[in-house]
Amino acid sequence: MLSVKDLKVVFRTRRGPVEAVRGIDLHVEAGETLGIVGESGSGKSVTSYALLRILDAGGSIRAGDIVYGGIDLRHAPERQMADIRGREISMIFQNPRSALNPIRKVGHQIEDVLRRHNRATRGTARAKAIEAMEAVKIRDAAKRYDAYPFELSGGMCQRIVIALALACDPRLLIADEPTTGLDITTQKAVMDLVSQLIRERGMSAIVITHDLGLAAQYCDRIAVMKDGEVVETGRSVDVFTAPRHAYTRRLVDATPRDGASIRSLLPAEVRTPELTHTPSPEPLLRVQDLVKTFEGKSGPVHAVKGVSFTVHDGETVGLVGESGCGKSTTSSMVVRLLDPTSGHIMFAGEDLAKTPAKAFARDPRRASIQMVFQDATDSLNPRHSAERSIEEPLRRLAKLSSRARIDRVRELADLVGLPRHLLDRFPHQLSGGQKARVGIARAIAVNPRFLILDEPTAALDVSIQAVVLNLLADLRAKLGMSYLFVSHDLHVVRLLCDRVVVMRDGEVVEAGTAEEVMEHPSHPYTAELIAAAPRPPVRHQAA
Amino acid sequence: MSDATAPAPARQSTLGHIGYVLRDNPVTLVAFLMFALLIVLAFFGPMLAPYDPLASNASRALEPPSWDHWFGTDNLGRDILSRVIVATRLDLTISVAAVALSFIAGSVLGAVAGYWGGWVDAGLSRCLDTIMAFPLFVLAMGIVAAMGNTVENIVYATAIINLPFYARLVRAEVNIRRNAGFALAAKLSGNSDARVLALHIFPNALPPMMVQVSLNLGWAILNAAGLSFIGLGVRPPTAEWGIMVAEGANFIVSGEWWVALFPGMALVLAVFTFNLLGDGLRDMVDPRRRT
Amino acid sequence: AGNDVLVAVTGYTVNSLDIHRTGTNRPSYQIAVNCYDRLVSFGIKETEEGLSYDYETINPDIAESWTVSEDGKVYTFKIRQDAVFSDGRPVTSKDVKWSFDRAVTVGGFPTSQMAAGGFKRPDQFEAPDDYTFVITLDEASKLALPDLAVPIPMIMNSELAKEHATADDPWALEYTHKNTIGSGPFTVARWDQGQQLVYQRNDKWTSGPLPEIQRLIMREVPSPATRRALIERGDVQISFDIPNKDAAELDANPDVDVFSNPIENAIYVVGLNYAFEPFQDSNVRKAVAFAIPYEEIFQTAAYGRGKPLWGGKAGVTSTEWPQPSPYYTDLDVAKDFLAQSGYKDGFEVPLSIDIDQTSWMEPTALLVAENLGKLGIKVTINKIPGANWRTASLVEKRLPMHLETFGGWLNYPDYYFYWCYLDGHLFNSSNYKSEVIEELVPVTLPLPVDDPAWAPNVKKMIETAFEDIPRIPLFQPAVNVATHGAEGYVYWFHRQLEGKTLKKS
Amino acid sequence: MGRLRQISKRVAQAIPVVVGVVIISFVLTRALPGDPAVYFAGATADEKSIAEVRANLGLDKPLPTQFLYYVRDLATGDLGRSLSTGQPVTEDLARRLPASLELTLCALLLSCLVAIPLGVLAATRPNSWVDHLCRVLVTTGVSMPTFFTGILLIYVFYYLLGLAPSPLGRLDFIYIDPPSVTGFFLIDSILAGDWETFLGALKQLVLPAVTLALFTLAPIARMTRAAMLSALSSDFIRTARAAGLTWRTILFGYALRNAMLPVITTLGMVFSFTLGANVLVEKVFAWPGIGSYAVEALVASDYAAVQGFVLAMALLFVALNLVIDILYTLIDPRIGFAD
Ligand SMILES: Nc1ncnc2c1ncn2[C@@H]1O[C@H](COP(=O)(O)OP(=O)(O)OP(=O)(O)O)[C@@H](O)[C@H]1O
Ligand SMILES: Nc1ncnc2c1ncn2[C@@H]1O[C@H](COP(=O)(O)OP(=O)(O)OP(=O)(O)O)[C@@H](O)[C@H]1O
Ligand SMILES: [Mg+2]
Ligand SMILES: [Mg+2]
Repeated sequence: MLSVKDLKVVFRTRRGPVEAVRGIDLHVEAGETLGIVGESGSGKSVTSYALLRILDAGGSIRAGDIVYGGIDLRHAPERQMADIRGREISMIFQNPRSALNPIRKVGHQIEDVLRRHNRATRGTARAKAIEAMEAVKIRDAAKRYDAYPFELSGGMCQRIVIALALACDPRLLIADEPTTGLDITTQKAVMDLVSQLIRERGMSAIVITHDLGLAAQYCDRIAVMKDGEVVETGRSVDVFTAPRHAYTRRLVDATPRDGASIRSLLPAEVRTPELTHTPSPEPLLRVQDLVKTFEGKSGPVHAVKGVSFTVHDGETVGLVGESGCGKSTTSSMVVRLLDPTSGHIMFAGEDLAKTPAKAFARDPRRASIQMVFQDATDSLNPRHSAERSIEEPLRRLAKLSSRARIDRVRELADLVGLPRHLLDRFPHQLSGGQKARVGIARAIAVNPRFLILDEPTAALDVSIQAVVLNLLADLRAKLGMSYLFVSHDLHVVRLLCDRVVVMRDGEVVEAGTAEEVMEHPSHPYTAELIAAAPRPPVRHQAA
Repeated sequence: MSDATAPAPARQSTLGHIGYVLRDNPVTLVAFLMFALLIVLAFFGPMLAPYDPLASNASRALEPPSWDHWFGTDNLGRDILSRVIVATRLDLTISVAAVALSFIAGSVLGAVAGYWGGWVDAGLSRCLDTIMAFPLFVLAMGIVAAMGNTVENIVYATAIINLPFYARLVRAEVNIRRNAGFALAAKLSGNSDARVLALHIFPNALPPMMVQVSLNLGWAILNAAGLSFIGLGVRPPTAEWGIMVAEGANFIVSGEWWVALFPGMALVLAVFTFNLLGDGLRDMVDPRRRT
Repeated sequence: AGNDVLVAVTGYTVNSLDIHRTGTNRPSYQIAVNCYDRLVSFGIKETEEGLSYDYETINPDIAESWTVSEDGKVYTFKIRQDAVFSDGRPVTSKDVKWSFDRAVTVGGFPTSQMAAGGFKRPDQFEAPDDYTFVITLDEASKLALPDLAVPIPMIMNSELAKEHATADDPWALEYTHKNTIGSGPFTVARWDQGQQLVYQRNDKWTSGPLPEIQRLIMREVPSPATRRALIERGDVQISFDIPNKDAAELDANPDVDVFSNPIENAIYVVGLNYAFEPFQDSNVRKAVAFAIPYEEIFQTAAYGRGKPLWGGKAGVTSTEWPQPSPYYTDLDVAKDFLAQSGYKDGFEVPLSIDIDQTSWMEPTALLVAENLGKLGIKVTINKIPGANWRTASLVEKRLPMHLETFGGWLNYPDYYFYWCYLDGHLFNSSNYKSEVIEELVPVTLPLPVDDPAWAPNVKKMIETAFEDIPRIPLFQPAVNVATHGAEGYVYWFHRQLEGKTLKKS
Repeated sequence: MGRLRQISKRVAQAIPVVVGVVIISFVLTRALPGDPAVYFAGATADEKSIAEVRANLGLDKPLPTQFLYYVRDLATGDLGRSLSTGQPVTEDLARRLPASLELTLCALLLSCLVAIPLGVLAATRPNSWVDHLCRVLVTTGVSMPTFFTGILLIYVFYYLLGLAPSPLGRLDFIYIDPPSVTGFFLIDSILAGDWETFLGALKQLVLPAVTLALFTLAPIARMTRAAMLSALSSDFIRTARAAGLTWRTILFGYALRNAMLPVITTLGMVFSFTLGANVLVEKVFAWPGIGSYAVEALVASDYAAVQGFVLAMALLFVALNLVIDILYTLIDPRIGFAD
């Protein structure tokens, strides 16, 4: 149905041409779902844009053939392409909210497409649009018709995007990371919906994702991409259980899954024995009845409603929960960036909540509690080089001489595995993993006893995530730090944490050892979370 | 992408970066060349001017451009070329001083309001609104009329009417960054609020401010010229482009176009240069533009 | 525009239709002359510059005849019986009395101008019957009769005015501010403040031959360049009060006629303020007077329009006024004088000018500053906004060195001296005080010109003024008017455009 | 509903601004150097008549008392009487404001008609020669002092070529002002069905409006370009392209409408800025507007006129912001809900 041969895409950039896609071959049979996996920047999106010829300015198809149902898409006139887009081949994108025109009613946006492809007239458009919305299981579709994107939840927006894509009954659907940015439970609902619709309508589909687990669960075949090339194609189960290419193997290894250990995420070549850490029974941090109420525009927002938990010396505690449940707010209070409305933060026997957050910067205990932020890019000053960023706490908190600082920064760089020559780069010149390391180096620069990690790997590729998780585990063992690890990914939490605290709506619903909570969740919400996580097939440990 | 495969672009030197910005955009290059010319004229103008810009010569009044007087002479027989050249320094001084003043004051006020918010912010915003509620040129006129038309007062008036633009811009830029990760990280590193604001957040507001600065430099010159046009500008016989145009304007209809045209062209050229400079300046101070 | 409509442009704006009102500006005086009659008016004469008013001749206007008592104190006027106001009501001596009472009572400029002629109180005016009007002066003065021909003592329709008077406003100033209630050759048909004033001929006018034009439109165009373009292209027929430079150049255009009349009894001067210490030194004043580049100023500031007032013969031989001073440009002489003074090494002084008069003041100031610089006197030029100018220069008299101008409506030298050289008087911006002049002016002012004491007194005054030189005369300015397709322009001392003589050509 | 609340909040926010403007205008006028009493007492006034005038004007009272009187009069809608025009300030403003507004609005309209297409054109071809040319063109416009442009245009189009009518204000004297309904000659003449006057007024308007428009092209064009660029690079445009919508629909229906938000904000700023720049243009073209009124009042220390002018401007500004807010809510449904 669709076959792509030797596709090459080149971008003109400041530093000369960039070959984003370097000769790939793909084909999709009728009724088949093809998964394309690969890490960030491997050329997945560019490939999909090339198929529809909607590359950004500066990008062009350099070579290759794209044939869809006998039509040469590479050379088809623009007019014909415009007819094909949306009617024959359509596409859904990641981040549903920004994929919709923010100032146009969602119903009208669907109508625009319907009328563009003569699927509706002015008179019938509304009814048809509502029909399309109902098809993606939007309840009260007639009412939602007049809603603007900002009035809908993320999952709802993604359904609209899907409705938009499917409105004209295309025969091929391309989904580019359709669930990134969505909650884990919503993610499952959306993916289930997409696969159901594909099956019902007998469409073909290409699902692009960096999540191998997701691909394996929903696709018939998988193509693995790396650096603009397809390194391996095969049936999903085969690719997963018996990867042939070394890169595929690494990817499969790095995907967190049931029964994996933290070291097993790393490629076999670099695996070292896991260092052990032994939590002591001494409590280091005891959070008691922590409450935070924000003065919102429409009344108070109870972000955290009385949370209590304990972290022992040398222990790692996971804090899990859906988006918006109050994880970040809790960690901000513990790290003393935010004043709690009430409650106590007992740290090494003293109540930190007594010192206002404003004054804590000059508090002697500042150095002992540090934090690694969720978004590494956002947490680095764009005007400061990596060295300058790592140096900052040394300068302010440790008050080292400039010679000593340079030595210490190098030492830290080595410790977190950041090549020294990268130290004078600016954040935008570093990769995600490198930025994460800079962030970690900065946080551990002053030897804190307690480190809060607020989703430190959420923005990273699986292989980098694996490296970072191992790095954290090693540091914990070497430096004897305690962690509070905030995450929404239960698999990851289980790998790293000794104990888990599950939050929902600002309250703790369950707490216990990682094993216990994962294997025998006592609260239905926990069970739901665990069920929603994609479960890739287990790899045969033959290779 | 993993560390090993990450392309490792070498860090560019600052000069190399400036060179790139200039090569990348021909318009910016032209603007910078003209800017260099203006600077040279401002510094060495009095040495370069062929005649004394203040010396009158009634017998050669209102002569059209000739080999003696490239730009002709004005109604007192003064050499227009010399006056245009010498005026560069004063005009640049007025605009640079005014912009510097409003830049500093606006930055401080805007940063404080944007960072702490609350009633400081509300109070300041209302004050700025009040200033903006005046047609700004008229406000400048009022200030100069009330305080007297000296160069300093023109600078103050121009600074006051520019102030809201900086304050608002900085306020907005600071506001979106006050809870950015790097600001929080800086606090964790032991920086007090004031330090975070001054050393971490504020410098990041610089790129958009550079555009504003360059626009305002041009605008400040126009403003001074406008004040001169209605008789509230700098004092004669000081050479200043605005006054020269304003005076020359009366001669256009009688055919002595050169009296207004050349200073006018100098004025237009300078403002033009400043206006074009903005994007280039922004690209230069923005580290993200370096690759 | 039809054949009987004339369009004139000026750079000034009219702000009231009543000259008696506080705050009425100079351009508004034209209403007083075009829409109202007086008891008497000046005649018109032919000069080399075209038509001009004639100070020597006083013609009847509303008054058909008058007699003066032996002692010169009682003036009895007979009012013409056919004179009517524009609403048709006959003009009576009651109206004259009411108008005069008003002028001497409302205060401000009208009252002080009336006082100059000796008219100070309502009890000086009587209307024994409808057509007789009697004025009794405290003392005889040659200024009395001419002062009745200036714009101020205009005759208003008192009945109509009284209808609009209120307790707060007994003189109906509010009403006349926006309406004309005179018997003059024109009425105001339309007044769009800030834009235009449209005069409509008053067909009931009887004080002279009916004007040939039906309408006179006065357009306000602030930009002189635009005014010049308009007159050159013939889109308007008259451009009133044009800059000297335009006058010089428009003269060359064969389609355009330019009239440049030196303004009588007016002088542009450099004022040296006695309150500023160096200027108390007579050698310094003379040094300055010899350093001023008169010719260049006359050429650049006036483009040769007007009359030079320097380089006169030593010794005052005539009573002509203004007359050239004995000073001329000679830097060596100036240097000698300065060397003899207590300020050999010069000094610093600000030279103040009025923003509203920059067209002549600025080039003059620049040239003066340049030459004084050569003596070592460092001059900085200080522009003062119009509103502040009067306060600073005339009321507070605090400007050390400044440019000044005064023009007396009544064309006598002693009248000029009265305003400009007497201690404390408004236009004596130099704080000048001379025993001789203090003594001479009050006795000379009432004397008739043919009195034997008059000429010697005046000569003595002029001599003293030239010797002490607190005001250095530069030149006598001209009022320039360009016409393109109009004729009959008459120069008037009040420097306003009178419509009654105008016609299209 | 949210929007109504938003609007009333905006009005409430304007109150301190108006209070501030009242105070500043009072202080500013009293800080002016001239003594209006002397100025208006006339050419040959003496101490006594100056004192009389001063008492008449109420200037002999202490400043706080003067301020109280001023506020009291304001409360009754009395802006006082201008000394230099001799008219009540409200009348002056009522006559001159429409003249300025007509000029400014026409200039802005003209400017938008040119600048927005230019900006869109530049945004669709970023960094091409078209883009650079647009940039240079509009920058040249904003680099020319308005009075210089105005004089140049008059010289070329009226004096040399004779194409433009004489720069004599709003209407040549051969026409009669249309009966005043809105004060806008263009509209009033249409209402009166007087096409000749309409054409006459239009002709007078062309040069000053072009002068002003040239000056305002740059901010509008640049903002349009920037907003269009960012709109065109947003995700929803890609969605629209992938759905096969035509380029026209995408460009105008999707991108431009989103780009209008910042453009409207800019328009608001340009409008208030242009009202200030009017001062110079009005002087050059003898336009009987509010700008030239303000200059004269300021130079003459005409307190009531300056105060009235400033107040009128502030109210206009507040109204303008309201209009912009309403436009905003019309275009962007998010306003009034999320902040
Ligand atoms: N407009 C562009 N100009 C220059 N280079 C580009 C452009 N768009 C993409 N690229 C380059 O093409 C390569 C592939 O990008 P692409 O977006 O396809 O990656 P991806 O596999 O979709 O990654 P992700 O998972 O992060 O979405 C990257 O190296 C990127 O730098
Ligand atoms: N400054 C604030 N003002 C008002 N409400 C806030 C503020 N900060 C957070 N909230 C609200 O508090 C709740 C908890 O937010 P928090 O950021 O702690 O969630 P989270 O669990 O970290 O979510 P995520 O996984 O998306 O990061 C949310 O409903 C949020 O809207
Ligand atoms: Mg992608
Ligand atoms: Mg969070």
